[in-house]
Amino acid sequence: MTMQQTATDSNGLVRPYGDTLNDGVVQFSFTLPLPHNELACEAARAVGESMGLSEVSVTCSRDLGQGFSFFVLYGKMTSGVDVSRLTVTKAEFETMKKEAIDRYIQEHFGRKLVFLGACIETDAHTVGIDAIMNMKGFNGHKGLESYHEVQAINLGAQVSSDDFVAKALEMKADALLVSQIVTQKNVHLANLTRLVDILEAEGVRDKLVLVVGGPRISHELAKELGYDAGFGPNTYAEDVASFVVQEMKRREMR
Amino acid sequence: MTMQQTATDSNGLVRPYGDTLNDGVVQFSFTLPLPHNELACEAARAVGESMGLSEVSVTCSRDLGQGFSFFVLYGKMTSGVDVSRLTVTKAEFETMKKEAIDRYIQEHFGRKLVFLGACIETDAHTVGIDAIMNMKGFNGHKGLESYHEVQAINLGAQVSSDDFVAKALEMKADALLVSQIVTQKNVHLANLTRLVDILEAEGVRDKLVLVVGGPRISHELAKELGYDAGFGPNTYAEDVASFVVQEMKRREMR
Amino acid sequence: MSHLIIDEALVAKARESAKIIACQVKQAVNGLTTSTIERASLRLLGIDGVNTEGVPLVNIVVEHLAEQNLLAQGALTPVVAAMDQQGMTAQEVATAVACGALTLTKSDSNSDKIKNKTLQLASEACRKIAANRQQREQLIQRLGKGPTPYLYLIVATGNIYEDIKQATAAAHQGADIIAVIRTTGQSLLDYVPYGATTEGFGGTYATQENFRLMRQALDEAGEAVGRYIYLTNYCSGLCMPEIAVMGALERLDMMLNDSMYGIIFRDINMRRTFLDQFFSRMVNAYAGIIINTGEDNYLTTADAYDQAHTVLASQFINEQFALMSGLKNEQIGLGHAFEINPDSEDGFLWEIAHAQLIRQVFPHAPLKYMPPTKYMTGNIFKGQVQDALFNVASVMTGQTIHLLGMLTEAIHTPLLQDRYLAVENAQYVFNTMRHLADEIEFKPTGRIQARASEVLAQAAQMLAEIEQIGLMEAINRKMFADISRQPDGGKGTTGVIVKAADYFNPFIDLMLGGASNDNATNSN
Amino acid sequence: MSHLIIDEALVAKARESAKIIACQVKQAVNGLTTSTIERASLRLLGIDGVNTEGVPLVNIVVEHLAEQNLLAQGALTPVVAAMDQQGMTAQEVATAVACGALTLTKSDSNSDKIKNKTLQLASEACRKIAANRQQREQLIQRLGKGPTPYLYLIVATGNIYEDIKQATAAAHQGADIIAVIRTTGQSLLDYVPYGATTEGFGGTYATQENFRLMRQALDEAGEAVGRYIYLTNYCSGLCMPEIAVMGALERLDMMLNDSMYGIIFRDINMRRTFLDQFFSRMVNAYAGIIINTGEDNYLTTADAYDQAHTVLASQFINEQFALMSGLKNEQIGLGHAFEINPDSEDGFLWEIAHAQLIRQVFPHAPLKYMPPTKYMTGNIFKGQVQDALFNVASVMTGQTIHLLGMLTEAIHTPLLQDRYLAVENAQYVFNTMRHLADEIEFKPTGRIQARASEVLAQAAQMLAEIEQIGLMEAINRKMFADISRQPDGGKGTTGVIVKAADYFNPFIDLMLGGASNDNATNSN
Ligand code: B12
Ligand code: B12
Ligand SMILES: Cc1ncc(COP(=O)(O)O)c(C=O)c1O
Ligand SMILES: Cc1ncc(COP(=O)(O)O)c(C=O)c1O
Repeated sequence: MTMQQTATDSNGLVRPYGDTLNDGVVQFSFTLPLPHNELACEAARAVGESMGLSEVSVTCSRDLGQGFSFFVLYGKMTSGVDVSRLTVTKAEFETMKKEAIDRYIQEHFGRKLVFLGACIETDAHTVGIDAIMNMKGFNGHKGLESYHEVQAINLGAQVSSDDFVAKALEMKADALLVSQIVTQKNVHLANLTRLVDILEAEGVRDKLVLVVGGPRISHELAKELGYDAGFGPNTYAEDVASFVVQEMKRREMR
Repeated sequence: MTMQQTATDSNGLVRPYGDTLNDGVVQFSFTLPLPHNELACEAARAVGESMGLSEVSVTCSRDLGQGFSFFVLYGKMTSGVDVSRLTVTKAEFETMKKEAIDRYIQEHFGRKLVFLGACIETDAHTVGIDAIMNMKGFNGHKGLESYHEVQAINLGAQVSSDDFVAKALEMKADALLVSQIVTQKNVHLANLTRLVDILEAEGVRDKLVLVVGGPRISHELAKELGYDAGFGPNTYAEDVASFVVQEMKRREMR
Repeated sequence: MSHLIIDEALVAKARESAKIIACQVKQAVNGLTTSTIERASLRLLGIDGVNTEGVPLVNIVVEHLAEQNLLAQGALTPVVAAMDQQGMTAQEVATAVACGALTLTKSDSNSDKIKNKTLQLASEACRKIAANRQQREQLIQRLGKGPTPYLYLIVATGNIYEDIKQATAAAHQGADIIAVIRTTGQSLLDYVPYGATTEGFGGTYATQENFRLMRQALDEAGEAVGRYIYLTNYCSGLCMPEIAVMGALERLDMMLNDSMYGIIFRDINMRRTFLDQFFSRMVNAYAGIIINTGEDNYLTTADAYDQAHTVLASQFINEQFALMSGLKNEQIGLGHAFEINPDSEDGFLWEIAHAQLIRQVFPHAPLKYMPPTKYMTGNIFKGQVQDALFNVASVMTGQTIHLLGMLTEAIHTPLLQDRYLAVENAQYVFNTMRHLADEIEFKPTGRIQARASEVLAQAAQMLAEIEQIGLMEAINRKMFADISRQPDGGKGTTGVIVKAADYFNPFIDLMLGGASNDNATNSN
Repeated sequence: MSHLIIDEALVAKARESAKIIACQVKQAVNGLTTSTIERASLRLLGIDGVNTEGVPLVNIVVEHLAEQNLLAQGALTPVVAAMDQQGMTAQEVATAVACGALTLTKSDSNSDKIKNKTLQLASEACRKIAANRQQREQLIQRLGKGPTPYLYLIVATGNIYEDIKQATAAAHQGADIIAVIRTTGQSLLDYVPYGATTEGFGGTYATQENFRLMRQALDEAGEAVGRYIYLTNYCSGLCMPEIAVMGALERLDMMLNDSMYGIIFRDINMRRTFLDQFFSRMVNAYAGIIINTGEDNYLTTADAYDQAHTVLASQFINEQFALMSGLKNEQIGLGHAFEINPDSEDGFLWEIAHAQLIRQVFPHAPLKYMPPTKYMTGNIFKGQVQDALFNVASVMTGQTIHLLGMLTEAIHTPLLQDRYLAVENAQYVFNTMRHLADEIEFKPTGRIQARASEVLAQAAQMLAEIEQIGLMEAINRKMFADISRQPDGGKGTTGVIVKAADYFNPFIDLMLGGASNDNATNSN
């Protein structure tokens, strides 16, 4: 059934659903830097109201000590969102199978493509990039190392952007696969921007396909940062490989 | 320490605290009547933004079937609440001990006071009113039956407002203790209003002290509905008894 | 399965006491019937619908018969006599009575002719029910069912159409059993509302049409998920027998049906309740419906540790009443609950002791295990953990019917997402601990064993005492749930009727015999 | 305590192999020292602080000595010689060297006079540490400590002052142990940052001042809650020995210190790591600090079921290295984790088998049990349940150091409220299941017993193999964590220095002897 048509309120807006259409029920929780007392509970309620919720009820309040209090609340969203206005930005490509990708490379490039991967700067989380590049792969999806027409080089973790770019030039990489897992204090934004800056300084940015992935990476974010694509959780080697080869073809890279 | 002064942002507003003052972190979750796909996730994010949150991230989305999707999100509240503007409405009385209450009644009224209690209309939850009225009490706080100067009559559950008022007149009750536990579809509001209407129709409303209690009853709500006081979770017999006797004195009832 | 050492002699003694207790009650109410038993019988005859004021025709006819002083002989024969004379269907007779066009008289209503016709009509009704029962068995045969503990979910929106949405979603999420919670207060209505309803508080009206709509939806869902989905409702309150009939006609699979709940928690008259539960369980038994008893409720008003033995004692009694009504052991879903104060040290050990004891005392009963409710709070995150430990206890002790705990128990009736999270919680725990029960043994010298033995001894002792004073007096003495009720008090007393010598109701003989093929119980 | 049947002969054999493996490594690195060991020694001598570029004086002095080709004899004697000649404190010497005012020379640096002076200064340093150790014991004596499993909480705001707020709140909520997580990347810095810091990513810089500030805050919190609060940090990365010294001087109570983690997870050179871990553990041992090993990390890159035996094998090796450095069994907090895929049937049974096996193989070790992390998701409600079952496993198998699982593990470093909910979860489970471990036995013919025996056999087998090929080759062959490292590769290789014949460092003899009163370990 197509809920979009049916599941909206009179103004065609979609609202959260508790147990009745458009009741707008939302659960939320947060901590306030206030000692635990009635006033703090009032403040919690006010927070809910300031978010445009009605019938806000504080179902739980706890003293966290040190002048902090924790709250669980329920409330009802009075407005709604216009789904017809929303757009999903995702990378333009369709995922092919391993074999198809190898064939595609033979047909369109007639040579092995070089994919260079790393988890850059201070980030030491290799499991993600390994899942994409190493033979073993992830959830039964083999990694890029297993592709005949791909030379997959995984530099591992904590690779400085400079070393990464140097290696890219040395290996004449066709695609750079960057991983960023740690996002605290938005450190990933700084790291990713730094890499792009260096690539542009070296004047090689448009000579290669640049993609980034990580649990909190979206395609939208990647584009904003100047990457060709971004990949989130549960990505597999075939996804990124499919994008890279189709993107190279689109950009008539040889 | 007095956090109110210290824990505010530059505009003196208090914001949710994640791990840094004024970071505004809020957790929330809800269901949308949309089939589970990227668009639904976008819609979820839009809901968060429409609540005035920034950096909204959907950390979990699940297909509930039937064209419904569930989401867990985190976001950051950009505004804040002005605690100095907030007021806590609570009943004006101070809680006395059982013995003190009995003495207070002897001194000021010189007779046993009649407290009539019930869980009215369709509501069948007696545990709450029993906790207040029955000998046994609650959490080691004896109930009104154990007070020498109080005649506590507990009519139990599902008492219609008419029967309740009739009994009140018959017993010449000084105070009516109403319990409402079920709040679904705001049935308690209807029930509580009905009772007040009948009391006024009978012209006895101001001849007695009328209080209501329940897990989702606040003093504020009670006042709005025309009750003298409202009591929430973890109320004990001495709380309500203290209020009643002090209120009777204030109103110079004899 | 892990095992406790159980004093079988003591179990036998307790069961014997319970049997005597049940017989005493049966004697005490022999020679009595109730208005709702008569209405139920008329429903079986095919009378349905309401008048313009929404009063069910069965109520009108029964009141009419009372006015005519004909009720004592049973409502069936006067109606059948009228059908015979007027050449009308039962429904037509009822309609005629309702609009005052027809007055029922004694006439030849207790002639053999009419009695025979009544018997025939009654057995037709029984065949309908037997057919439903067979259909259930065929569906289970074809679709199969989930592994135990079965996931039991409630819907309670107040609106049958919202309920259906939520129930279907729940089935897709993994529910094995769907219970439609009744609206508050219906249990005290002395009639059964009619038609599809969309307004209820804390639950949805139990009407035959609502039963039908939900049954249909769940049959579809069952086909979709490849698993038979059980439907449950409440056979409880002032209309137990009529709701039993409705459930039998609409192929419900389970019904909450307790021999004392109405007395204790709804202050319904004792005799009325004992009569109604007997008739209604007889219908449940014939329809192959599994009953769920309500001992869990005791622990919401009484302490789960101190009063654990009252739960066991009550289960022994409910078992005997059930067997008397023709229910098979596989149909007796005795209830208990995980309600020990979460703050008490070793509380989980006592929950295990209680659950495992009951599992072994009633080896064939599809035990109904209720989640923590009383000590749930507005802290939904702690609630998830309380429910997780409940799930652990259930799989560790091999429970059968597992009511899913809701993280929002203390806040509101379940939201769609609450139910999803509850299913996810239980499925994870059950799967990752699948064979834990086979792996562990309880130390024979341990605390768990000692606690179990203590509870059994207390229960046997309590039953011995009740055997002396009688069940009605025991209830009067607050022996269950800390609540006292007088034998002659309570609601619905007026509906208790003394049967005349010529009272005739063939359903009792027809149904007590059990359905034609006997092993065809909706068993686990 | 419930017990598994363990093949003690096999355990002895495995332990013997591990001992040989450790000795082989010790031989291989004999005659070597590292830049950070020398810097650590200078810190013990009292050199602290940084130059205007923020370079620590100890780094400057050690590099200076390298340039003068004096490092091979050890950093201590040349500095002491200068102190002697110039009548300066060690700090003054370092400052002078830093600003180029002083050049260190060989002079009489290996005369008996200087060696004696060095020895005296060194034993002074040791007395300081012994004093801290005694103070810890007195505080524990007076304040007492919580019951096991100890609640271990991390703070990781990046800002030491926010960390202090959160740590204090955590102590009030019930934490027994506070770990300040390090900022990402610090482990690869070849120097230790200086002073109080407020900027870090995913953690806070480990500096001596940060250690001091947190120690002070936790001592106050401990007084307030009437319970000694343990402080933990990371003795790991390129500066293991220096951080060990900082921890000893600032009375930390626990340090993450693994003999192979740096190699496997940070690609640090093998010899460097083996040398550093030996010296740092020696300091830990002397300071009465409990170490936490890092086997749990293997399960983040390798599968927790398939590779369970590699965890056990590594624990045997870590144990032997630890004993070599003078650590007592009560100081060896071997690590493991609850990381089996939550979707695998009976996964919980295998977790119990692993945890109980390790508990019995290392009866005196304060085992460090890590929560689920890898399979945590953005679904915080399911996360609460995963953490609840982890808590159940911990109390069922008598673990000692219990890292609290965070419902937001997959999302962000813990918020204040996440930590509160984690403590609440664990305290509820531990209390309600307090004596469960005493109550249950595992069936000798059961799956749990079989799995435990299998893992032990595999681990013994693996150790026998490593005994043949050597540990460095084993790591090269990906035998741990599915990660391969070359014996001569890795970071920090240049910091490995061949000792000269006249190398002199009295700390080894002074500390290996152990602290004056021997039973005074910070034991449980
Ligand atoms: C395993 C792990 C570790 C291991 C890493 C081992 C290793 N060699 O990788 C160890 C224990 C060493 C570790 C250490 C730390 N960790 Co860590 N760790 C995790 C953990 C538990 C799992 C991550 C993981 O392996 N996921 C599985 C993989 C397969 O998923 P994935 O990374 O998302 O990758 C998939 C997609 O994102 C995508 N993808 C990822 N990269 C790429 C790249 C490309 C090109 C493409 C196309 C796709 C792609 O495809 C992959 C497969 O589908 C997470 C918590 C969690 N459950 O997520 C914390 C977590 C990531 N760690 C965290 C932190 C803070 C740290 C530390 C900094 C803490 C500390 N100071 O000790 C340290 C230091 C590490 C450092 N310097 O960066 C935080 C990050 C918080 C934040 N949001 O910033 C987390 C979230 C835990 C927490 N809540 O605190 N960690
Ligand atoms: C016990 C219980 C029952 C028992 C009641 C037994 C009995 N004789 O009371 C049984 C099993 C019978 C029951 C049935 C139902 N229940 Co019920 N029940 C609960 C439960 C688990 C606990 C309530 C309780 O006893 N709390 C303990 C007492 C001590 O706390 P309290 O009531 O808040 O009272 C304190 C204060 O509020 C205050 N107070 C209360 N009253 C008064 C009065 C005065 C004058 C004063 C001064 C103070 C005061 O003082 C008390 C002591 O501090 C709650 C869930 C929960 N955990 O809260 C659901 C709950 C209240 N029930 C609920 C529902 C829907 C029902 C049913 C309608 C469902 C159904 N259709 O079957 C039925 C029908 C009952 C009816 N017709 O009303 C919902 C209500 C949802 C809502 N917000 O509307 C709840 C929240 C469960 C849920 N999430 O669905 N229930
Ligand atoms: C046997 C039984 N009947 C009925 C109910 C429901 O209550 P009510 O009487 O309001 O329908 C319960 C409680 O859940 C019960 O256990
Ligand atoms: C022994 C050990 N050292 C260090 C760390 C922390 O990693 P890092 O090297 O980034 O400090 C860990 C992982 O938690 C560990 O187990």
